[in-house]
This record gives sequence, structure tokens and C-alpha cells, in this order.
Amino acid sequence: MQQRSSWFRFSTPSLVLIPVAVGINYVGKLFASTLKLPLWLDSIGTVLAGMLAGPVVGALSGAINNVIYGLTADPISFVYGLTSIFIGLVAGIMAFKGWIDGWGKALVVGLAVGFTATVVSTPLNVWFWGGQTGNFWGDALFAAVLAQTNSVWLASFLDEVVVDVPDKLLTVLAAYALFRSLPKNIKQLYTGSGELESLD
Amino acid sequence: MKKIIVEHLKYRYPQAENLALDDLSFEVDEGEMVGIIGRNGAGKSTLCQALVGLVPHFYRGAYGGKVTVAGLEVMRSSVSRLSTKVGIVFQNPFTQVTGSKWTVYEEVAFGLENMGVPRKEMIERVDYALHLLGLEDCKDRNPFDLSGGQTQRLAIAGVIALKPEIIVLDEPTSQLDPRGTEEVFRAIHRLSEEGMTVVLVEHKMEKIARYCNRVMLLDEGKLIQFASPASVFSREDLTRYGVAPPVYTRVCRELDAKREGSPHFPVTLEEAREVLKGR
Amino acid sequence: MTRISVKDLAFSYRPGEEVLKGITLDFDGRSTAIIGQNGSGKTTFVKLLKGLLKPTRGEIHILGRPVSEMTAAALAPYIGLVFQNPNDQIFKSTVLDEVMFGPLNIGVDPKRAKEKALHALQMVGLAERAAENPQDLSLSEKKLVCIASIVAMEPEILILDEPTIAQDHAGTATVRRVIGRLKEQGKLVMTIIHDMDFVAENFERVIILHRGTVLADGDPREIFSRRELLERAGLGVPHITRLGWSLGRTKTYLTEAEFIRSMRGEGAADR
Amino acid sequence: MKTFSLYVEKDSLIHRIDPINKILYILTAVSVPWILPSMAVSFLWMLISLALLAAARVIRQSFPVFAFVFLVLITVVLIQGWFYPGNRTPLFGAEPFVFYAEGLMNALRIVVRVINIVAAFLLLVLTTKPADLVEELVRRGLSPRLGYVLDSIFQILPQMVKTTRTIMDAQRSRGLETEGNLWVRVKAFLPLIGPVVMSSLIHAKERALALEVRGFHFEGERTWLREKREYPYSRALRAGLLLVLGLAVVWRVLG
Repeated sequence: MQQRSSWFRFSTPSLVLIPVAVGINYVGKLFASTLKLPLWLDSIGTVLAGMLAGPVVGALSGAINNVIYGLTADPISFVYGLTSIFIGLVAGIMAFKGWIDGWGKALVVGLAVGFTATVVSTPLNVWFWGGQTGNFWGDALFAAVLAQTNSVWLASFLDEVVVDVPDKLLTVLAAYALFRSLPKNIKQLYTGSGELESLD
Repeated sequence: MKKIIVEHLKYRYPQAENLALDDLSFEVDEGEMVGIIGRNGAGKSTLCQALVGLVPHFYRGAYGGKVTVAGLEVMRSSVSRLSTKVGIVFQNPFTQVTGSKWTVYEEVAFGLENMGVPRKEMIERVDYALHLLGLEDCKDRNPFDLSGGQTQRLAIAGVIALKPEIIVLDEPTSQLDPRGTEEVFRAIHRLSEEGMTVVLVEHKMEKIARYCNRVMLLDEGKLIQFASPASVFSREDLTRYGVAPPVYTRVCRELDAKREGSPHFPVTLEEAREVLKGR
Repeated sequence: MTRISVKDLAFSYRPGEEVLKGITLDFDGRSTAIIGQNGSGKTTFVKLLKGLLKPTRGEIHILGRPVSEMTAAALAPYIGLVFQNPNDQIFKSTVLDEVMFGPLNIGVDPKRAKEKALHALQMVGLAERAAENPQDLSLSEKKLVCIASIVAMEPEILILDEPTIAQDHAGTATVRRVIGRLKEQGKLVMTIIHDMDFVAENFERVIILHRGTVLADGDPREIFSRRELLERAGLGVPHITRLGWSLGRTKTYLTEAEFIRSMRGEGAADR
Repeated sequence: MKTFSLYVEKDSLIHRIDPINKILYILTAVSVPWILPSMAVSFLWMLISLALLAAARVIRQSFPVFAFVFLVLITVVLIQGWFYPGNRTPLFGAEPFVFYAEGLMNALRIVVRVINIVAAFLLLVLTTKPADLVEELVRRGLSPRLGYVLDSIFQILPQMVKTTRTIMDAQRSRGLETEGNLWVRVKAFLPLIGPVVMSSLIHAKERALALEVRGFHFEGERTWLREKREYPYSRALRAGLLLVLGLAVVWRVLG
């Protein structure tokens, strides 16, 4: 395990990582739908950016992802930019703290990212949609819980949990699998000590 | 006048064990066209990047010795500052496209905008670079819609617009087809004729022999020889360094056909024809 | 024996713009280079052979099987295609795993897959690097890994897309050796390529594609003798052929050895 | 190449508004109904946003986006009508699906808010070329390097999507099945996305080097090839929007 040198460096490699992260998010979603998987898998790039270049670049990738997605496909994604920011942030912080050297830890990171996303998205859902997520099965659960408990917050939270946690868990596991197989010469760009040694 | 002065240059990448460059010293005169040859991993790309400051500023690592290009000491100058004196073009044409510009014309201006060149001068320089690289006809096209050869010429134009005195080309044609290769070599030849100092890494030895006035042979980060193409390509032990001489040299060696009054074998088609035509 | 038969094959990406205009060809065991300028239809042709595209007209049979009824994945045990850019396929974290991926996909058991992969790596000279991350290798080594990943599946037919591009001297020599070995094993080796020196030295049959049709089909000496034809197709000739011509020889030389023999007078009749 | 944006090329008054003011408009349209939470205010803003879309002559292009939104809004109306916690007054239906007036009112509030917000964003998105937006932001102090990041995505993303075809071909050539039962399809995910990630990170490194040698990190004033675009009534509009925001706050405080 290599220790991250700093929370973030606004180096050129970190900056050019952001468009790539947004692209990976998009392509992940594309392949998931091509393969007809029952998941979105549209945050792999954001998580990977956090793992590679730290929480700030991760968060920035998340924010920019939703801005771009909002400009190009679906304006509602602006609303959920906050969730993406937190996904990148949590993945980055946990990787930074050493939670990145084994599948067990990756699982924990996945759950952490999933629940963070839920906690951030729930108020947005309540404010924007009155509590729903726009996902059919999740909203069915929302309706059922709302009917039973009369609690918009609980219903919305559970709606978000079933929609987000499995997806984010698998997103993080996929990102970790990819991170593991990255070559030294790529990881090095983001982990280098920054020190210049003299050979004179 | 010396355009490049390298003194005891040593370099090791971060987290690497071996030196990528091991005590290199050489000089290049203004207007020369120098070819660098050697097997993969010999240190050719690292040397190229050491001439423009990416080594050590981009990678960090361990560095020793001194490199001076067009009067600037690399160690003490930023990569941006150096890019106005020495430009570099890489292998893959498509990853050198910035992606933020929608036309070839704007793409060439990218560096000039960053460096704060006044708009009027910017336009003059972009026009000049496009003209020199023969890209005027594509100036309104999207950079990603060009062929490999055109894209590589665009990369050269983007660098030339910064008006460097030296240009370094790191295997600029290795990923191109013959037509693209020919386009790019014609462009490089033109830069050389304009008086620019050119450093070129290339695996196509026939091209090196035809265009370069000196050839540098590297192996395991060390400089083996830096001399005329005829001298380097006539080495008997050349294949031991993972390099095959041009086909013309190979057949003339087999036939023991040296150039008149020279200890060396021919390296180009014309030279080979000259020595073989009587046979 | 006919390994591939192609009858009246046509293809268009957009209606009305035929990239291939009715090609009929049979491939036997002779190693074959398909040459032609960019846009001549070479890549489309091999994608059709591999079942990656469906013809708009005509039929292809690979080892007697109709390609139109099979997926690219189902064809994998019979015909392999090595893509030009290794970065389009490499994803495993070790070279060995990368090469085992194909054999495992076609149902080879893990133990045999490992043997086959190691054997293929041996062939491309990378056996010692089996445990390394493929992304830490040079581009030319990565290309060899991709060749190995197809060789390990042991298809009857192998197609190499620009195997010598981005190769240094040693890499090209390795590709040459691998092709030789595959020919010895009786495989049909095909390539689409721009490197004429390599074609002249290593292939027994050359097909020129030009604007979606077969412009010429013959052995390399025959093809490289036809100067005006090559010019029309926008193609070059091998360096050694050019040298022979420049010396006023009438013979078309294909290899250095041949040229040297001739110059030494060992083949005086060639003059 | 397919352009990767919702921008609609038209020559309307709205198209010629300073992009920064369009952002300010979104801010106003979202926050005024929030500061002054009454149905009338929300409804008014929704009408204003829709009217502006019409003025920009991009209503037709906004349909696909609204189509999805309406789909969700229908479920919102149903669920709120049936299960809204404040439901008291039955309108119609029978147990357990009695539709209530309070839920309907709440759903309408949500509907109006969502349409208003989506319309306000669409106004920016449909009438502003992304490159113009980024340029304005950089001219007003956004880091040019972040500006580059935003700009480049519009072209790098389609390039990445283009390689996905080749990658699918390459892996299918090695026997990868992409159709079949769920497990087969799940297993195909990594072999497909893996090469995209690897090659795009390698490309990112190469691009980083190429940018470095073209003054990407030059510390100093930058210049522009394009002359600065002048947007009419830019200041007046900005002042107007800020005034509306201010008035809303004052109203709330006094009211």
C-alpha cells in the first residue's frame, strides 16, 4: 500500500483525469445498459478518480460529471450533483486513509459510499420529487412504506437505499478491481513523492 | 553555435532501480538534424523528455548533470518557459490533440493563448505554422476528423507556433501508415530547411539515413556512439544493440561494397546504387 | 484444401455506399497478405470474416461453417483476429491472465489454458514476463501479448492487423518467427498490412484490395513486379525491390538474400 | 461527429443573453419560490420559465426532457394522492386506493416546482453553446485549467465512446459472450470496461505531457484567439435579476 502524499495536487495529470473519469462514468452506464444489467454503474470513474488522485479530485470529478451530464442529456442531473460530489469525496478519503488494499475493505468502502449517497440524496428527493427517486421499484417501495408509516422521510430513505446501495457497492467493487490492475507507471503519476533527488 | 549542451546527464524515474539515462554528454549545433536510435527501453524517449524539461519537472525522480537548450538550463527553467525554446512531438498523434478546441485553427492557437501572446501576433503565428505544415486546407475542420498523418502535422504545428529554436520528435511516425509517414517526414524536412535544429527518434532506419546528418546510438541509458549515419550504421556490432542498419547498408556489407575513399558502407538508396551499379 | 470461401461478398455501412463490392475468393493454406490503401475495404473484409459484421450480400464459409449463422464469440475457436491496437483488449493485471482469457472463454479448462498460454508466451518470447502487469510493458511487447492471446486459443486461421506497426527491430523479428512457426503448424496466417518489406519476406500470396474490389491476387513476386498496378492502388514496393530496379535489373527481388546471391553472380541468369 | 450537447443553434433574443445571466436566472427561478413558498409565486415562475423557453423557440427540443419528467410526475401525483400523510378529504376511489385532495395539492406543488426548475435549467442548456459558457466563466475568473477540463469533456467523451465498439469487437473475437443469462452478462462487464479505463488513463498521461509543453501551467495573463463576445443589456439584466431576488427576501422578512 502506498501512502498518498497529499490530499490533492492540482497537477496536470489530476486535471486530465477528470474528463477521463466523466467518460468512464458514461461508458460504464453504456456497457451496463448494453449488457442489460439491472444497475446503472455510472460512477465508476468518479470513484476511481477519488482512489487515484484523492478526495478533492474525486469530488470535482463528481461535480463536473453532473454539470456535463446536465448540459448534454438531462438537466435534472444538476440537482443531484451534490450526491456525486460526496461519492468522490468519500471514495477519496477512504482510499487516502488506507482503505484500499483488499476486497474486504473495498466492500466496506462500497457500503460507505452507498449510504453516503443515500443520506445526501434523500433530502434532495424529498425537496425535488416529494420523496421519490424516479426508479419504478424503489418508488413502489416508497408508496408502500408511506402508506404504512405516514413518514415521507423514512419512505424516501428506504426508496433510496434499495436503489442506491447495491448499485454503489458494485460500482466501488468494479472501480477497485480496475484500480488493482492499473500499472505502476499510471499510479505513480498520482502518488509520487514530488521530491527531486540529486545524483550529482 | 551550440543549441544543445548535455553534460553528464543522469536520471532515474521515481520508484525505479536502474538509471534510465547514465552519464550522457554531447552537443548539437544549430541547424543540425540528429537521429536517436536504439532498442525499446534504451532511454531514447527519456532523453527526448530531458531536453524539454519534462524530465525531471513532470516526473520528478533523481537527476544529475546539466542540460542546456538554446541557452536555458533545463533544471532551472519551467516546462512552459522551455517550450518557447524547444518543442516536442510524441508518438500517438491523437492524444496530442487537446480536445478543448473545435477547429484545427483554434487547436494551433492553444499554446499561444496559454502563454498570453497578443491576439494579432497569435493570428500571424498560427497562419505561419499552418502554412509550414501544409494544413491551410484543413484549418476549419475538427481536429479529431483528420487522418493520422494530418493529426501528427497538427501536433507539430501546435508546437511550432510557440516559435521554438529546437524541435524534438519522439517516434512521430511509428503509428502511421506509409502515406502518413511520408507526409510527416516531408514536414520535418521542411522545418530543418527553415534552419530549425531537429532531434528525431525513429525506428525506420532508411529514413534516419536519408534525413539525419548525425546519429546517436543509445543502449541501457548510455551513449554508445554519436557520429555520421555511415559511421554508426557501418558498425559490425550494431545488431547487438537491437538495431538493424538500413537495408542498403546490410546488402552492401554482405557484398563488401564500401563507398569510394570511405571506410563506411552506403546508407541510402542513391549511395548503394552508386557503389553497386558497376557490378 | 479450402479453409475460407467467400462468395460475392458485399457490405455497406450506409445504404448506397458499398465498401465491398462483390468479392469472391478462396483461401487455402498459403499465408496471405491483404494490402491496399486506407479505405480500400481491408479492415471491413476481415471483420466480415470474423463475424463482427454481417454482410449485406454474399456468403462466407470458415472451415465449412457458414459465418452468417455464428456469433464472433462462437467463431473464436476457428478463426482469431489480432487487433492493431493492444489497448483495445488488455484488461487483466498479469500477462498470463490476459493470455488465458481467450482459452477460458472457449471452454478450455484452467490447467490446459495455463499450459497453452505459457506456450504461446514462449513463442512470442515473453514467458519470463508472465507475472508482470501487461500495462507495464512497452507498446511493442503489448502487441506481442495480444498475438499470444490469440495463438493460445489455437485457431486454424489467424489474422494479424498491422503486426509490424509500432514494432522495433527485435519485435518485428519476433513477429516473423511467430508467423513462421504458425505456418509450420499448418495454420492459415493472414494479415492486413502496409509494410511491404515484411509482406515480401513472409507471405506466399498477396491480394490487393482497391475501392472494395480485388485489384490483383498472386504470389508476391508477381504482384511486386507490376509497377503501374501498385501505383494505381497507391502502394509502395519493398526497399530491396526498389534497389534492384534502380540498378536496372529486370528481376523483382523479394529478399536481401536473393538480391545478394544475384549480385554475387550466383544467379547470373537473373540479370 | 455527433455533437454531444443539447444546445440548439437558433438566433433568438434569449440566445444572445450573457450565459452568466442565464445561470443567475436559474438561481432566481429556484430560490424565489423557495423564499416565498406560495402556490401563486411558484406557478408564476413556472409560467415565466416556460414563456422564456417559448421566446427562445426551443419548446420542441425541450419535449424529450419533459417527457421523462412527466412520466415520474404521474407516479408522484398517484402516490401523493393516495398516501400523502396529511390526507383528510377523500375525492374519489375506494379502499385502499382513496384519492385525497390534500395529496393532490401537494403533488401539484411538486409538479409546478419540478417543471419550473427543469425549464430554468433547459433555458441555459438549450440556448447556450457549452464552449461559450466556459469561456465566459474563465473570463470572469474561473481557472483556465478547469475551463480546459470542462471544454475537453465534450470531445474526449465521444472519442471514448467510439473506442467502445472496437473493444467489444476485440473481446468478442476472443470468445467473450455478451448475451445470455445474467451471470454471463455480469462477467462480460469488466472485460469491456477494463480496456476503456486502461487506455483512457494511458491517453490521459500522454495528453498531460502534450499539454505541459504547450504552456498549460504558464503562470501569467492568458489571451484569447476569439474576441470577447459582447452580450446586450448584460448589466441591466443582472441588476434586474438581483433586484428580484432582493425584493423576494425583503417581502419574506416584512411579510
